[in-house]
Amino acid sequence: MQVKVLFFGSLREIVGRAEESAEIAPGARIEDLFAHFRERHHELAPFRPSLVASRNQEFAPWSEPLAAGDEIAFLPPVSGG
Amino acid sequence: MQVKVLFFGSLREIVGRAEESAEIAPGARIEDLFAHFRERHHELAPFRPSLVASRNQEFAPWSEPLAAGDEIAFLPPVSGG
Amino acid sequence: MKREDEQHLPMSAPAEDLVQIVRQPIDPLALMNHVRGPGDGAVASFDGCVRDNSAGRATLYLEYEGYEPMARLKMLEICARIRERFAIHRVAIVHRLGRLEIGETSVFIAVSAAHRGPAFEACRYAIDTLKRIVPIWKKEFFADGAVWADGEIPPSGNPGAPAGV
Amino acid sequence: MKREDEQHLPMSAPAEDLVQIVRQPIDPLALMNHVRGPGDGAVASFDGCVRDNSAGRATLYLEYEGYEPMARLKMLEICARIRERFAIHRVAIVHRLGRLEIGETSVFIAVSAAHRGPAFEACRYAIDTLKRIVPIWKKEFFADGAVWADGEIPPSGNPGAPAGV
Repeated sequence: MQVKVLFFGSLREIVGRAEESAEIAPGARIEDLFAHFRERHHELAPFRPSLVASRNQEFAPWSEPLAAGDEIAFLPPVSGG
Repeated sequence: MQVKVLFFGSLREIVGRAEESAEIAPGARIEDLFAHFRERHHELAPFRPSLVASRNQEFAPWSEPLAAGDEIAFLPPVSGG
Repeated sequence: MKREDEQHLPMSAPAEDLVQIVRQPIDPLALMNHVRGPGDGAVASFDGCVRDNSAGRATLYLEYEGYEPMARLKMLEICARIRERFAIHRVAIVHRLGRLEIGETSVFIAVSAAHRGPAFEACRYAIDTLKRIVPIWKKEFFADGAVWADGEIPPSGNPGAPAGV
Repeated sequence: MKREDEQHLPMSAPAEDLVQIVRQPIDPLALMNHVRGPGDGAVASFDGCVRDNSAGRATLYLEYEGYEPMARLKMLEICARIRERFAIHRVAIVHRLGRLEIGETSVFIAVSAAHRGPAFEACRYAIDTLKRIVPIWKKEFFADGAVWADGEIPPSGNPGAPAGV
């Protein structure tokens, strides 16, 4: 199944794109989706402890299962204001 | 000796003037000056516990001695803002 | 503490609140005027502006980037939390994105209330919470390079529950 | 916490602070702009405005009266106290006197700082202290009469010492 993945800030610069599509296996969790990108961009690995994930524009635990069409984002520490 | 006396708010309405001159004896204190006006305007008496005095634009204790030319004010509870 | 004339509005109606993400200069006066009504005795405001230095290092300019739809939702969530916690009347929160020069306003928050205590507390709560939960990022440009500002890790993993304060 | 470029000013120079008593409408934007400098990351403001009621009784309008020269001195004293207590940059305090209609601003305070904590705290301290020590009085006009508002008795009797907070 397919999900949309968004990257912001430092992650966007590493991945080189703000938005990607990913084809993942049914039953996959947000954590698995991150692993999918980490394999292609090893520089993502050290960011993992400081990231939070969102699913459909709400913060979500890494263990949350994905559904087709989900919009997932990996969010670096926020620094608005 | 002569001092200038200012009245504000409710006191100004009672005395009917914003400013008065008073001739007082050397050695008089602010308390004595208030007594001088209280004799002429008995309605001032009940206000006394809630008033503070100022001498030359700074808060002053009622026991403070007066000097010729002083500017004294009797200040009701303040309600600016 | 709602005003008499608001009692018939549904509890969930922050229709009067203003939440915006913009790319042009923010107009503080418009926001202060937006929140104030005849029942208000106090409007507390916070203006976040671009400093000329970061920990003593001279800043040239900043660039803000945001996850716009989620940032909007989180700013609305802040408005809702404020209404629950403080006796306030109306809230406006506007954040600017893109390149900002020294002295420009990146975020403006205005909160009206009958009394000053809740207005101040809600305004402070709003900016503190914005800096913790709203997905916006700031890149700082210096003479000799640029860095993404150190940020705060939003509380997460428990969606639906209010993020702890 | 003074900015580098201010270190040569004498400690007692709040020359940049703005204290005014006016009889015309207050311009909040001018005051916010007055206090902000390139080293500031935060401007906290307080806008005190005329409510349409006092404890539920419908207000028609207010009249403010002040002991102007002393009020000015006390407002300057507030600026000085703020500089001693908080890491702020600049302060503006303006109070309006005369007749004010519902919704009009009676007092506006803006405080700039490198960081938001001191800006908020100093702004709050300023309005709280103003309401306790500045000789200004408010008369509330209702449909059926007028009263001098309940006020606060300023700490006194110990001139020279800072009034307790």
